Amino acid sequence: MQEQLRILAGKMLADGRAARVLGWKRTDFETAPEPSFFTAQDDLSELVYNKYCAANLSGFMIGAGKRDGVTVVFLKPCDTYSFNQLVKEHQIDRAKAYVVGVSCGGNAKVEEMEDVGWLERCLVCTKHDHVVYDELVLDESLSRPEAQDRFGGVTRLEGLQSLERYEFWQGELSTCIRCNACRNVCPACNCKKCVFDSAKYDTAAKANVTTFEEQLFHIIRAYHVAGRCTDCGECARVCPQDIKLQLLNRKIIKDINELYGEFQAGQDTETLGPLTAFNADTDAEPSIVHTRG
Amino acid sequence: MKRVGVFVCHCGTNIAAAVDVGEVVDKARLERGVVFSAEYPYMCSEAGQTMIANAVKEHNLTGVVVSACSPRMHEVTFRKAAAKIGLNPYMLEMANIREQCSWIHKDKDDATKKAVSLTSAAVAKVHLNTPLFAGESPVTKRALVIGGGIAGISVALDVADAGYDVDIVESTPGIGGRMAQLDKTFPTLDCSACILTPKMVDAATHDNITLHTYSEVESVEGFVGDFTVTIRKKARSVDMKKCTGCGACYDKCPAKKAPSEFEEGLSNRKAIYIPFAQAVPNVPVIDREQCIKFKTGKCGLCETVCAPGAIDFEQQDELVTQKYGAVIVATGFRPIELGKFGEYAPESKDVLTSLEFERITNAAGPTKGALVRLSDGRKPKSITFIQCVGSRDTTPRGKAYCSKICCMYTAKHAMLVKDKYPDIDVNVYYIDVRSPGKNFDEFYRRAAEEYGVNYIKGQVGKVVDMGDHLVLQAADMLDNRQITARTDMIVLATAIEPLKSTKPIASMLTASIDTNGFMTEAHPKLKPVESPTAGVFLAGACHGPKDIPETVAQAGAAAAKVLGLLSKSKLTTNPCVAAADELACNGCSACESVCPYGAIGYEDRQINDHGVRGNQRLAAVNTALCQGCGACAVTCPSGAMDLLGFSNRQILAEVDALCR
Amino acid sequence: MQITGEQTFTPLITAFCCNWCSYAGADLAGTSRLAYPAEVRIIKVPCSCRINPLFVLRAFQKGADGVIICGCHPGDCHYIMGNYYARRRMTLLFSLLDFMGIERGRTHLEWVSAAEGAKFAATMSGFAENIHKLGKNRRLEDLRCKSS
Amino acid sequence: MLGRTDLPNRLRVISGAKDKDCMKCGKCSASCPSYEKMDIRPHQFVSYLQRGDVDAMMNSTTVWACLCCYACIERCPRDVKPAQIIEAARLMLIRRQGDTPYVSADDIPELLDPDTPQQLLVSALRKYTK
Amino acid sequence: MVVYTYYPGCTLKTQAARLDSYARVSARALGFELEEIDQWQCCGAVYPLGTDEVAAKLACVRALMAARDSGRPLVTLCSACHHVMKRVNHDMRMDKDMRAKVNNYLEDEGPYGGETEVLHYLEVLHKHLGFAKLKEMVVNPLSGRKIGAYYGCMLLRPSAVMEFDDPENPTLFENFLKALGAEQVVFPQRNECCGGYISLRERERSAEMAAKVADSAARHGAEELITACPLCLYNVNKTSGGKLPVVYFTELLAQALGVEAEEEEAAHVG
Repeated sequence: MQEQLRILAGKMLADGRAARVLGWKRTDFETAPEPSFFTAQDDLSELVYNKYCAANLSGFMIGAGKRDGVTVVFLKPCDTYSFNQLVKEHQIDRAKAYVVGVSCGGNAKVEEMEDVGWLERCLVCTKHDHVVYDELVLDESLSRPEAQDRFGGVTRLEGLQSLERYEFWQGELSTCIRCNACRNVCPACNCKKCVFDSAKYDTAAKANVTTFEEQLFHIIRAYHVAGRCTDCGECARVCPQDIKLQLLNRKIIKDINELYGEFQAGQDTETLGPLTAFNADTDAEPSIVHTRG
Repeated sequence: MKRVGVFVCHCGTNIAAAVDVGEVVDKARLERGVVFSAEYPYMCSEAGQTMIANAVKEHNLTGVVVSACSPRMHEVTFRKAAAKIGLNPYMLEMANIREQCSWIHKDKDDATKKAVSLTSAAVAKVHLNTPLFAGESPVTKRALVIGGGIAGISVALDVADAGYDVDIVESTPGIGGRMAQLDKTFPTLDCSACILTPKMVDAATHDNITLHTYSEVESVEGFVGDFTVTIRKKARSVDMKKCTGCGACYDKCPAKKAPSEFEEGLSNRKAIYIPFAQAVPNVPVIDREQCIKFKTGKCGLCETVCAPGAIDFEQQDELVTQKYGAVIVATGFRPIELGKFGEYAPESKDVLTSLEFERITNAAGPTKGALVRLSDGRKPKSITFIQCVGSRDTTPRGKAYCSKICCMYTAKHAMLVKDKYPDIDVNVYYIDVRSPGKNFDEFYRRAAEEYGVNYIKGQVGKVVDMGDHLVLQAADMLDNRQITARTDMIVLATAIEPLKSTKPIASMLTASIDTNGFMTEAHPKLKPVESPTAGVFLAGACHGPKDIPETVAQAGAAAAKVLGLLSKSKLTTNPCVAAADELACNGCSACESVCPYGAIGYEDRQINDHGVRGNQRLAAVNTALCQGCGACAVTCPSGAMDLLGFSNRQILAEVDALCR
Repeated sequence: MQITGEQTFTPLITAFCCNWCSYAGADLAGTSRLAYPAEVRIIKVPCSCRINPLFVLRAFQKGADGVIICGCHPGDCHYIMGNYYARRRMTLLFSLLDFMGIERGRTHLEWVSAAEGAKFAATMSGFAENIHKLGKNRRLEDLRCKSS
Repeated sequence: MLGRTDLPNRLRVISGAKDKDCMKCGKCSASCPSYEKMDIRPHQFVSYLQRGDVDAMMNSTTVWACLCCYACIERCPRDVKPAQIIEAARLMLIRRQGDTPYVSADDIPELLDPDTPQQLLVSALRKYTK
Repeated sequence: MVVYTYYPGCTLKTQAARLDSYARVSARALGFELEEIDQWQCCGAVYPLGTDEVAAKLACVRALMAARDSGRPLVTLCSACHHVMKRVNHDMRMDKDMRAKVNNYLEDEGPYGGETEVLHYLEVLHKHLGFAKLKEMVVNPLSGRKIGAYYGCMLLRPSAVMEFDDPENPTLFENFLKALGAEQVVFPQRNECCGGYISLRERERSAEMAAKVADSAARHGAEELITACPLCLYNVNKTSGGKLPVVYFTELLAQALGVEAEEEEAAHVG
């Protein structure tokens, strides 16, 4: 597949259909290829595609759309949802993107440059098909790890006592070092100016001083991407402290699915998100939080 | 740093009895930026207001807090006072220490503590207040009425009589609407045409009214006071200026197979036609789908016989663009399709909708007023009316609402039949008889008591056409028996629904429709004739099922609202509107999708972000449309969108102060 | 009567009320002299849809023990649909807070019309009582913001 | 064991019907081919459930007269599903009685003829027995 | 040749095997094959209406699963089987609770989520083959025969689930007759009940109801009736005493196509 992608990219650059190619570039470590724009055919030998190519390239297309010419981008099935969502939010110029859907057999979890199994997101993956593409490069031989229940983690936590949940989150969030990696990698976190960097709200802070700030940051971040988060799992992947950030996003997704009907952000580019829509007759009252389970 | 003055009111003893006012005054002085604080028995009095004015001048105050009653009571009073002395009215805030403090808390310490806290929150907020200015927008002194039925005609006449220009856009060739199809009207049984026709003529001849018949609204731009509307005048194929209305054309037209819309398809009309004899305007139109000339190129008989030479086969649609200050939607209703109600045998010629029955009983109708079965021309010995066909039906084929007019028109129909033919057996199957209008119940009881109409409680289950008669099966719920009855004609009180064209019109106007497709009012109690979109008003059945008196009353109310709007030389807009920070806006459209008023649009604008220039897709608030709810401000993830007067920072400052 | 330290806890409650229904309902409670605890402090917003989750969290940060939100009844919103947005937003926010181990009883939403002064007072009394039972909010607090 | 007061709710659950939605239009009774054989008519059956009189429902002739032709369900403007209420009452009855109250297996041979389709036998047994 | 997975049902495998044979030979003549499910069990003949009747649906679910695994639609012939299959399938697709309960019972065999498309034989003719095509393949047009189509209850109601045709004004059966060259007679009682299972205990009552159907058809000019339901066939035939012959639709189809019931197939069951 890697070879096919190189050939495809080469042709697109050669005949001028594309100004650049967005893909994964080899680094000194096999387990850590990095997102990169390729503009010269000669550089394409550095283009790799393997199970370490975990980075979701959709977010980079925001910037690519502001440059001249078409950008070829390689997207795994799950990445296409982010891409679509960004198109819906007018962040990506669809006309200036040439989406090449690539097969995915799951991404490896890497710890200290060592392959230690599968990424959590790949174990619960539900996004097997590309929802947007101009061309597909498929490898039928790739097989995915056996699927687990995507909401299993959320459900288990829901089953705990309130105090146990609090303690769980204290345990998780107290390790947060506010490096902002989750925010920087998240395709949905594309605000020009984040509220946490704004002097307007008295929320700007470089480091967490109290436990409240960790909670505030992660609650508000989860909330700001609610209904827009495609559950791409990048935040959890890049967290240097291994905080289970996906649980926050998935909790909201699970609530949305249960309360307002199944919704998958990025499924298309038209449907209104669940927080920008409502159903006057059937929406649950917030008291449902108090009465259920 | 603002220089803030705090004024605490005793409100006689209303506040002073429960709150230690002096303590509030003293504590206020300790708040940041407070350079003056004082108390007064009645702050809202002339003397109290003077006290504020003097203090503002003397202490050079740039912000004022009045701790007194509810702002819903006196905010306007104090803001006017502030404006009088040259302070921007929005630099004044109130702390509600009466309704929400002194009147409910008996413990003086608690109440005082709370009053101090509420006052400090108001001080914290006023520090972040900025002068706000109500904008102004022009008002075009002309109204557009969409729909030429009794609702549209009534509004147009009321507005035109007050001296303003009004245009009526009507999609069919003539005005009059549903009412023109009716024979008699309840509960007085007066002739529909006799009261409607003069109104139609008035509308057509009024100096201030322009009729655009056979026309549709093509596009709408702008907002209250300043709408720009393009109207498509469909090609009539007849020159309205030349036509004398002699009727020679449709007398001679050989294409006579088109089902007549006006007669509900019960009879045919010509390809060139006027909808009915008293049509206004009395100018025919050519139905190009039916016309032999248009279909084959041959014929042209109408052209030959038209002495003034008004026939124009080459005529094209014409687009007219006009500015309006107000728009009134009066698009009306239609009976629902009964295709899915097979149990009532709607395909049978002797099973009629109520509107078809109106035409049968009308002297100008397809049977010339003779009450006969359409299948065999026999006079029926028995007529059965079935109520609630498709109304109050929550299944996908029906309408969940009550169509409201059916009970009364059925009583009318039953009575008219009995009046003319006492020998005909008339039965009405009903679920409930609803007759809450003026003289309505008396009317319905007359049908039963004086005219001997049988009312049977129970919905009909099935109707079967046996050829020379019909059979129905029903249950009399009060008698607890099942009925299998023979009858000769069945009239279905068919549910009514808004016209299909209502939806596109609503979306052009950014007005909303409900789940049933009816136009939504701005407030069910207090703004029943206004749509949520400023400058758009509602009249008649497009807003919900209505009878004629109610329609005319609503039309009058809408006209009053329109006149109130048009009489202004300009509009002041609410200054507490949303505004986007262009440096933070991402152009993601989330705010646009939650705005109930369509007040947010997007534009590509060049911005200068600390020297970096670039074109960006940015939210732009139309302040004339924005009502200031704040839905957009919360949906905006970057906080770019904010609400003036209730900004994020202001509310956070209040929170901080109250939680101290 | 001597009150022990534990019992002197008076909760701090922040109430967000929409201008058209709930704030008017609160005024009516006042006009009708219907008492509710003085710890309830009301902030007026144009519509329940103006309430940013950040406001709720900020109140907790600054020491509120409970946050209650009031709006027009569904279908009665002055801005047509604002309370429907608020309903979804707050449902998800409350659920997320619950998920993070913040006691459920500390957040509440109630629809109160301008005519429901009695309901307003009863709602506030009931909410304050619940907060009183829950005690001081210790799970969401910012120690720096504590007043001495 | 269910108490008496639980019976109406039990019946509601089994039937999956929405008795509260009924507006008493009588269209079910108007459509019913077995109306004359029923002592409690379809529309009344809904009222009985609203009132909670499950015993009367179970002891009615209605449960044996309903043919499950679904005409009432098809035509009901409120989607109440009267036949499902009747069926639920019948199910509760045969479950309580445990045995065939209406036809016993011994009677069957004499009721058959050479043309009797299997379908008749199976459906009758399903209706009359547990 | 197009192959469908086929569920014949009890009646058509025993007492009315001939009618099943007609269906198969006609299918072959029309270019499709009915492949019977291995080891099917009786559908129960009556759809279990109670929301707590889970076990009663298992036989159907197993047949539906077999069809799903075959990757083909499931074709039924008998109206009752079709009714029960279609509704159970609908439950499995739409009713979360019922799906969970049934799948609990199934354990290793499951889960099943209503993936199978359930088609009545007439729907195959209508939707897949097309009545126009059928008309072309008719060898012996039934010209001059005035036939009323008797739908009964099971095919049509509840229409929201059955989605067979307009429940009050159906046309599918009539169009079938038209394709066979017969003169169709529309009569008002065609969607009324024949009495169904009560004919076992209360023969007079079902006779009364069946007579209403037959009279209505006769009054509107029918000289014979067709039906898709073996129980309707039985009830109306019993009553009308041959005055108005009732024919199963596959028999009529075989006649028009000029095919005979296969001996061995008939013998095999007989």
